[in-house]
Amino acid sequence: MNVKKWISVSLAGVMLLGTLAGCGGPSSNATPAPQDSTAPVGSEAPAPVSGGTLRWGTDSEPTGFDPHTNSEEASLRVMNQLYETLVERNADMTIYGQLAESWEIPDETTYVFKLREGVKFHSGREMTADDVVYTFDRILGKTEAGDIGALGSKSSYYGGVTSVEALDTYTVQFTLDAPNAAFLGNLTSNYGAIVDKDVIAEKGDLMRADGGTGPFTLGEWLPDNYVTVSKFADYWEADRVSLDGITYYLIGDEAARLAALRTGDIDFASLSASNVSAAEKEANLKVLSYQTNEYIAVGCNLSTAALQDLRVRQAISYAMDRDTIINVVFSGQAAPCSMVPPAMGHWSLDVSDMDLYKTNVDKAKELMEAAGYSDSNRLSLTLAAGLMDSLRQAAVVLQQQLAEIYIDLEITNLESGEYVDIWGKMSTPEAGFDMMIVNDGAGTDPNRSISFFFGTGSGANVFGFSNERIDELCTLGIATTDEALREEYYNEAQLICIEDCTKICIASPMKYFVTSTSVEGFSPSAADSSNFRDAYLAQ
Amino acid sequence: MKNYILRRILQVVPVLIGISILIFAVMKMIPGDVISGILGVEATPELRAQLAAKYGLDRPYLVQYLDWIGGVLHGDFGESIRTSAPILPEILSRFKVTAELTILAAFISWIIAIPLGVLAAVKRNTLADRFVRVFALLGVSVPNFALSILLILVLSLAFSYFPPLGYVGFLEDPLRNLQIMILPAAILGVTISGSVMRMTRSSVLEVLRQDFIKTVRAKGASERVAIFRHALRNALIPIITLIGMQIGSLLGGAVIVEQIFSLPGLGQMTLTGINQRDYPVVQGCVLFIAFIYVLVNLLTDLLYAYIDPRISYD
Amino acid sequence: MEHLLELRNLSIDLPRGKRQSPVKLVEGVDLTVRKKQNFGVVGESGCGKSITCSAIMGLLSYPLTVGAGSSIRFLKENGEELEITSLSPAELRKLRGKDISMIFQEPMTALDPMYTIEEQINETLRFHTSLSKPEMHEAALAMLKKVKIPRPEQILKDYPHHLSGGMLQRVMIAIALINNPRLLIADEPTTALDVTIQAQILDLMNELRESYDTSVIMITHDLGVIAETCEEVAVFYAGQVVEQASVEEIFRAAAHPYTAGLLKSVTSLGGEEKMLYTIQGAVPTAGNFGQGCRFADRCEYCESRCRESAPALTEISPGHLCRCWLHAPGKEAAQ
Amino acid sequence: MSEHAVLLDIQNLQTYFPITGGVFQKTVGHVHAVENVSFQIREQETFGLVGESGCGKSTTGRTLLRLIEPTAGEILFDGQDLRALSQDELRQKRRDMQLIFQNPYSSLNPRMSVRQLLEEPLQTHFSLSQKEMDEQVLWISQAVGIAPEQLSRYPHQFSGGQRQRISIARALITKPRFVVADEPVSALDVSIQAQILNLLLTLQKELKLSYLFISHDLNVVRHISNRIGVMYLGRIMEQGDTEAVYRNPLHPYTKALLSAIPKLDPLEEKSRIRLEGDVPSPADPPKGCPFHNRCANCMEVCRNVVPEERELEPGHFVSCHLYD
Amino acid sequence: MKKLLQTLRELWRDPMGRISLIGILLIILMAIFAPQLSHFKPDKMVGMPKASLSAQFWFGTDNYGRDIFSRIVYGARVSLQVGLIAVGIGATAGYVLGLIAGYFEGWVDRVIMCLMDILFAFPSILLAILISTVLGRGLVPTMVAIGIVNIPVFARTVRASVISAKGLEYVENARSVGVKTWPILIRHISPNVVAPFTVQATLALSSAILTEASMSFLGLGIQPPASSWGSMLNEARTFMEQAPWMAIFPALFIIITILLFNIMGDSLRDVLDPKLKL
Repeated sequence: MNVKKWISVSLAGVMLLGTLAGCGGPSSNATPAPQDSTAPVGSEAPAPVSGGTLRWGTDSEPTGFDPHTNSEEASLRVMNQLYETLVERNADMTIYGQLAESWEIPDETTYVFKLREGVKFHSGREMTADDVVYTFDRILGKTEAGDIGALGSKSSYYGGVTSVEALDTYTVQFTLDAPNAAFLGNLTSNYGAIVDKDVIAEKGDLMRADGGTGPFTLGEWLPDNYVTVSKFADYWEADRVSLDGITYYLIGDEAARLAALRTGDIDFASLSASNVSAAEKEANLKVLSYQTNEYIAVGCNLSTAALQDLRVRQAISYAMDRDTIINVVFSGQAAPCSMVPPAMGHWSLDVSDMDLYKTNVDKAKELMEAAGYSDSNRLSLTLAAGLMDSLRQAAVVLQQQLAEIYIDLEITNLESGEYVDIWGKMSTPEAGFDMMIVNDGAGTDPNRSISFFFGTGSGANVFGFSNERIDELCTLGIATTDEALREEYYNEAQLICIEDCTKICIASPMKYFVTSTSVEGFSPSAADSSNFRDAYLAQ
Repeated sequence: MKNYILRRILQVVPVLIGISILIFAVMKMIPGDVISGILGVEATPELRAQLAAKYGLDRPYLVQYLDWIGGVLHGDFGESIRTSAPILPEILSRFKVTAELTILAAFISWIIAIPLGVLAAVKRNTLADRFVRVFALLGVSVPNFALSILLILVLSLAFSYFPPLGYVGFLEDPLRNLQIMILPAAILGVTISGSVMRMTRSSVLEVLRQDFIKTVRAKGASERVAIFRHALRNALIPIITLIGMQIGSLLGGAVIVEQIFSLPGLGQMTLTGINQRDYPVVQGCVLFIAFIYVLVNLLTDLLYAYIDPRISYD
Repeated sequence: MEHLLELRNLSIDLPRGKRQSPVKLVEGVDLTVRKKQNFGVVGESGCGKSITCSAIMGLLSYPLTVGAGSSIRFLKENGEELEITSLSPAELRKLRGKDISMIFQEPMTALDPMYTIEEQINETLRFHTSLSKPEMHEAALAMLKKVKIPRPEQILKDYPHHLSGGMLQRVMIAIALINNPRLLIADEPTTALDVTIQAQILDLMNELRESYDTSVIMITHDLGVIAETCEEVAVFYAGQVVEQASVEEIFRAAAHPYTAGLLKSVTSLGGEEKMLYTIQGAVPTAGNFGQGCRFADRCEYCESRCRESAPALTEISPGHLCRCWLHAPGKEAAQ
Repeated sequence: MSEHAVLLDIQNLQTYFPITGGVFQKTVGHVHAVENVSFQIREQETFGLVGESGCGKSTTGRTLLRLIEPTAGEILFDGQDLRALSQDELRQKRRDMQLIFQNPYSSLNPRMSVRQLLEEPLQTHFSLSQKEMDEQVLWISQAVGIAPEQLSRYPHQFSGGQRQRISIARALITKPRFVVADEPVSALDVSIQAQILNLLLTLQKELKLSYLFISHDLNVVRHISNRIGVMYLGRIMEQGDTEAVYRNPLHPYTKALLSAIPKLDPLEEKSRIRLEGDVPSPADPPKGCPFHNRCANCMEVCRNVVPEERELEPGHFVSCHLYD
Repeated sequence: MKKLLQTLRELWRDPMGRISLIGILLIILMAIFAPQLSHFKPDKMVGMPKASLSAQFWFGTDNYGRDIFSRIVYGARVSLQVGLIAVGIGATAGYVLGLIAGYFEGWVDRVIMCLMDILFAFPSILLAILISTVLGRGLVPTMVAIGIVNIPVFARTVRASVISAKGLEYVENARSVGVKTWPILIRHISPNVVAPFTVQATLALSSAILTEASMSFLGLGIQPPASSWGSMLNEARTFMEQAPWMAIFPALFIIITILLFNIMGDSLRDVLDPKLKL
């Protein structure tokens, strides 16, 4: 009788729950069903095989694909496949021509680019100089769409561009109002992606449309579930691309992503440091990591009286034990850094033996007592933590460490709706918070990492930091293209910012991609973390 | 019957209006706004004003509300501020996912709950009764997100199984669709089945005490006929009322399960809308969910008349 | 065995948890019902008359059970003798609604509100006959005509809540008699009806007696109904039969003090005397009956013997049984 | 017939219950529960109201006490029209007029002890010291036959008969002048019925009460009432001295009702007037005399003209066209 | 008071009731004596992160190295506090609204019930999220949010029992004796309301703890360093593989507490509403 059947089913269900609760952790012993393709480990990479779709498990949902307005990582991973820029960076941060075959810099304020011929947009039309002109008109808000509110595009990236003209069908000339050493580097940003004006004319904007020249074209987008991109047949370097396409599956929960990797339902996903150690044990998975050019830092709201006192800010830096934070938050896989993280090579200052980077609780206490605080008169501060788990975990560790030096920290985890609003006001009392722990991208050029975050009045200088020497150094740094001279300026700037402790940089984490062993030909780096032109699936 | 439906709809109108006012007011009270979400760093005052004007957020609240409601009545829920995509089509396409999930879950909960409920009532105060009641309570007590994470982990480790990715509609590929939906629907169904089981048990017990059951037995009917042909049919009424009530908890549960199994449903859309302070999207979704809730309640009432001859709607 | 039904030493137990022994709600009941006889069972509420008759059909509701040593023998039409207490549920089911059927007190709640009258009549036929649908329709129609229901075609399609109390009781009688049972148990059939409707139902039952050779057990607390419909009467008090005789004998020469008392308080209703005759005190509750006669502390003629030991049901004159020391053999009947 | 003064004078009492329908729940019809009923009750007299279920006798009883608001008509209590009283005045007036309920199992609050049940009316109407209240409680409980040690017990610990005694004590503790007894003994066994009826009679003498005794049991009504009214479908068909009506019933319905009572003598020949059909629904009462569709000697006039009340013998009224 | 003792005694007799009573008592004691029970301060980093169960750390440590057992013990305080106060808000508001709607009927009843329908039409999780987003996150807003979500359920239960109580004969008896409206409400009607109300309260407690856990799961509930079982479970999500005990113990305690309240609700229903006991 069917009632009996149902009792057995529900009994099994209860048993399942019970056994799991009892056995205390399934991680080590269960060996997954063997993967059919046993890729030879350690032998030289098998010959590239064309075909197959890469299945990527992503952690968050893109909001749209307009390269000039969207900049969060979820959208970037897809846009990097659709769009290309005039020039691009190699892994060692040196610049090579992508859509531009070659370029000259006749004088400090003019750049002339010789475009590659025969490069086609996804609409099939050939890319010409006019398209480059239209692209920069759109970025600078000169098209009828007006100012499209691009995030950080105008003022810091291309503010200095006075004119963009097409000399002939395949040459474009840019003239700047003042010499800007970072201009060439800025062109590699996704904000510099060359777009197809016909698509914009037809669709109004590129949020859900594809006007690029990249190796893959935008396929289907089912919001909150998956996005597909497929190989662009007449891409100008089509022979280099062997993947048929990439499908981005949204799997919000990290444990679920790891599970999907293990069962082979996805080939590619990024995991946090703690889960990477579990992934390494799996025979059918391998881990690719690279030092990112991002860093986590804690900023002080200079409108808070207590934090205007340099001694308090330095005390905070001394009290901070970066090693514990790195162990707890990044499982030891991160490097202490200044506002120019190590990933930027020679520009980055070595902070390992700097006084302010060594934990010295007694000195911190002395400074706090000098500033008038003691056990009876403790300083209570409010701290806002950004969206990422790493920031929230770091905040908890920091709270613990600052408690030693008479500081009581009250933490609030912001969610995406409020974060940007409060972040923008962090130099004013309206923000409602004295400190904020943030995760910032230092960009690919030192000018970006210093002036954009520390230049008086510049876009990301939200904590109210202002120093004429820094402003002076920034203008000098941008004005000359002599690498050695720029390095000197930027090193001095770094020392001043570290000394000031308004924004105390903590560490720059590693980024992990866990892939199936069958994924070959993909080597991520800070400069280019989602280039799948050479990737392929070995059978 | 026509009068009854008309009266019920008249009763429903104030509720829907009330909901639209409430959700509109709530969205206005939420701190942080969508403009700074879009502009981010570049949020200079005149840029902010320009965008506010573009989305009509600078008009007085009453005008905004009437404009929105006017649109809704003509089937135009406006456009999402973040993705500027029209809202109603997206709500409808996503509703198909949530509807399928909740209907499947409700169906699973009934298949589990009603037979067990009847079993518990018939074999009252025996071991079976006690077991069923504990199982019902267990079902209700396990948070559905804990159960979901647990099952995903256990299935992947022990059986190296992961629910297929990439949602496909039931019509396009029924088998794959069911494979995707069965786990989340089962989890949602189990956590809901507890209350249905309890209701079935008490209403069957109630009916078994009625006089006509004794008459049926006096006519020579077997226990099976007395229970399934007579008792269960009469016990269906209170169970149907539970369907109306259940829809609320089903939709609530769906919000969570959709997030874990990343199903493109209405709950997920509402949650992202709230996070991104995308007012029209949240207002549209909540109003639509409320409309569904009210519709289901009306349908359950009409189901009464169909099942219980005593109720005749004048 | 030439009687239709013989109850010997029937007792009904109410279990009281594991440790205590069960309470005997009904004890030592002996009754015999002959073929085509109208047998009356009278007694006040809680005296066990109703559960005794439910036991006949094996319909005792949870948690009551038939006590050990009880015997209910029934004579089927084909002469076969059955011991009902030892029948399996399947055999019992064949009996119910075919050889023995029952009608109840509350007609308004006795029928399933979800099914039409026709469906509920057909159900009885389906259990016991293999008639086809049209044949069942004919049988149902004929039966409704027999119980004098106006517009039977329409009534068949109606639901129970469309009908009045009187109509519903007629339908119940139709259902009970449709398989022309040997025995019809009527449990207070007219108590819930108005007096004019009660009169109609009682007349109907008397008329039907001619056309069906069915014995009827009429259970009621109303002595007037007994006088109108029964030939022989058994009087129940506190779970025991205290007197059994022909209806004339009971009304003319009631032997047991309780029966006499009942009759006096009812007849005095019509009398001139303002103050009615009343039986003092109240019925003892099950479980604390004591070993003596259960009517002892309410009886005018109570003697010490009555409190010490319980009198047996003895025949004080042909066909007249009484359970009272006053009428034990060797003692003339007390007036 | 002792010439006591008229305590209660009811003139053309009407109680309609609205039936709602349609989309806006507006009233589409009325249930004519009580249709211009008139009668008087004298001091220390019992007026019996008898009729089958659904005839409106209970509604009449409750409407007198304004527990149900009447639609029309006058209720003169000691010359004062109760309908003119405000809610508060009416509440105080309840001290003089009480109601005894039919079902002893549901008319007493299970969570209150007998003492509390008896003290509630006193606390509501009088401000007595605890000692005075105890005296009153003791007096009334003795009067109805409840032992003092039973006062602290709860209703579910009593038998049906004893509970009805508590109900009566609760109604009489404020020494009312008029009591409506709505089927007080219908739920009891015969032997217990007799005890309660005797109690009501003794209390009537002691406290000089007048009763409105409502019942469907013609024998009980005959025994206890001085005058009776026979109701059918909201109207009084016949009223008069009890013995006059029982010995010489005038209205065909009364005749049929009396002949339907099962006789206690098995040998007596049963000549019975057969009443066919069912009571019509009070939602749309038939035109003319409400009994015409079941009346053996129904005439044309009965079908469309409502008979008025005529006094055929002193104090004996009947509403029937036979006596036009 | 006497009624309370009597109910507890009857609850004790029912085996399921006894289990729930003992269980809930234990959890309440655990919450009260949290400081004495726990070896370490809940948010102090005392051991190696993600250390498994050991003599020193009965339930192991979390990813910060904090002792999970102490956090569970302190978490009991937060979870119970949220449950009790949220249900308190919902119950009192619901009781008053239900009583008024039930007794006075007419347009008052229609207006109140219309408001309740509005709140009912929102799935509870969404309503809680919306309210806590408006009020900001943290302990108090979460309690208020769950409280508001519970109001309609109580209002409906109370209203239904008041309307059914008004129909009882002994209430009409009280009116016929001339008792005023207020004593009728107190003495005759509210005792009938208390039974279903108490059952509803225990069931609401279990659903409140469940809702708080779900809200924390969506990142909206309690803010660090305070932690309820729900937020502990949420934090443990990413470490399911390396430190499953971080998730198992909070999940177990949530399930057990809700189960106990549900069992108590069930047996309370049988004790207070004898009709169903059969």
